[in-house]
Amino acid sequence: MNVIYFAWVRERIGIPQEKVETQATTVNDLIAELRAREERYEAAFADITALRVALDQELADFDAPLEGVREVAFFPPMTGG
Amino acid sequence: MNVIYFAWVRERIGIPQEKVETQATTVNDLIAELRAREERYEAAFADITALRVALDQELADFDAPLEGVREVAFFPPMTGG
Amino acid sequence: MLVRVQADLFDAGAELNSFSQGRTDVGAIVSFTGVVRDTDGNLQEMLIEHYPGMTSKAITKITEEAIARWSLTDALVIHRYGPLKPGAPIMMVATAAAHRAAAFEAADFLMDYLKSRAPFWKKEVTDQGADWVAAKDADEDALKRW
Amino acid sequence: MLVRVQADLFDAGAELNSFSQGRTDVGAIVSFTGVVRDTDGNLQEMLIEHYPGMTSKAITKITEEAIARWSLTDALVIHRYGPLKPGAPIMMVATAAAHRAAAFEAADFLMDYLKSRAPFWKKEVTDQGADWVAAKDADEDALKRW
Repeated sequence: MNVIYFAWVRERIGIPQEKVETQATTVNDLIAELRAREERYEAAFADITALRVALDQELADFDAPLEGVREVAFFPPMTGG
Repeated sequence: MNVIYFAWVRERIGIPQEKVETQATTVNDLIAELRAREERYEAAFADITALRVALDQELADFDAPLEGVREVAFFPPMTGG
Repeated sequence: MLVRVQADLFDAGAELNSFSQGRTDVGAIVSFTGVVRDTDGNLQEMLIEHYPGMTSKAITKITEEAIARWSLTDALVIHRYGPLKPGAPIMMVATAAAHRAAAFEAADFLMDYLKSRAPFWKKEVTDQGADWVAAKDADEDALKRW
Repeated sequence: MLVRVQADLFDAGAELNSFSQGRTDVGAIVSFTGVVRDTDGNLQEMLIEHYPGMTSKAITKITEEAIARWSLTDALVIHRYGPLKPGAPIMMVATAAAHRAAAFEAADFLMDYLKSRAPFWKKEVTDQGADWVAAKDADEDALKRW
């Protein structure tokens, strides 16, 4: 699964995207796995309320299932306009 | 006093403006004088709720005093924009 | 602040650009353009009459009120009179502010007030004849929002 | 409907004119232009990051919703990304409708949704360093109006 990071999430993790092999069934599970990896992931995902997630380029909830999903993106609340 | 007419008020009365010698003390008095003159004034002023008045180029009420006023304008509700 | 009352055609895009030009203290610019709409496909022209002595004064007063109330950086109003063809611009308003809410609200306010308080009267000429456009109760009611 | 996501500068006036061109079924055109604002006089540039795979899709969805809900004749959204200088246009929205209320409301709605639902992130670079612009609670709350 392709995992993409934007804005300060990208900066904290240090890379814009990566391939992740996972058995996680929900976004929350995936986040738990990533946080357990390294300090920089822990720093990025520490406060989930400051984050948003998109699954295959559609905004989603953190308890959404990952089955069939090819692209997960994490980012802070958007500031367009 | 200069009296000016716009839109269908002008069309009904048949002239865009005229000098009026009057002792009328309010707009209502002036209207009563004009209505008494001729049928075309009666036609223009028959329904006062369909009219607006400006005194010296400021919107005013029909019971406003005419003392010191140099220009009275009668017209239908505005349709700008 | 710029207020113009004119018979001539204006170029809304060029006016918007010159209004926006060279500002770094502004975050939001809203423009409104009113266009002669041919509702039933039989409009030949729209005639706009106005009260020359009062028009600029009335528009300036309304615009100054909008600038003060929404702390606008600037505002622009252009309104035409005379005979206009379908599709032609009748008037435009532009507002510049730090934030979008002020720019939107002030432009909306300006339109409501220009509609019912600036001395213009529209007459539509169709193949059936010519008729003065009646003021709508809804337009008068819209003023109560402010 | 026209949706464009681009790094290049755009000319808001020219876009407004080409959006408005040759329509006789429209009475009201509203435009909004967002500009890089230098609040404290020390902004060097604004960097706008976006999510290329999602941006156009998200904007198109929001714009289609606005067109349907307000029966717009047409709508336009242009949004830039990359480094932008103070005073530069960031984005614009334009709406065309028969009447002014629909054009105003739809543009206001589009701005609220683009602000919080289109995948852009702003970073301000000043002489004190660089900082991501925080989303405001008020922007999220603004969505509840619709």
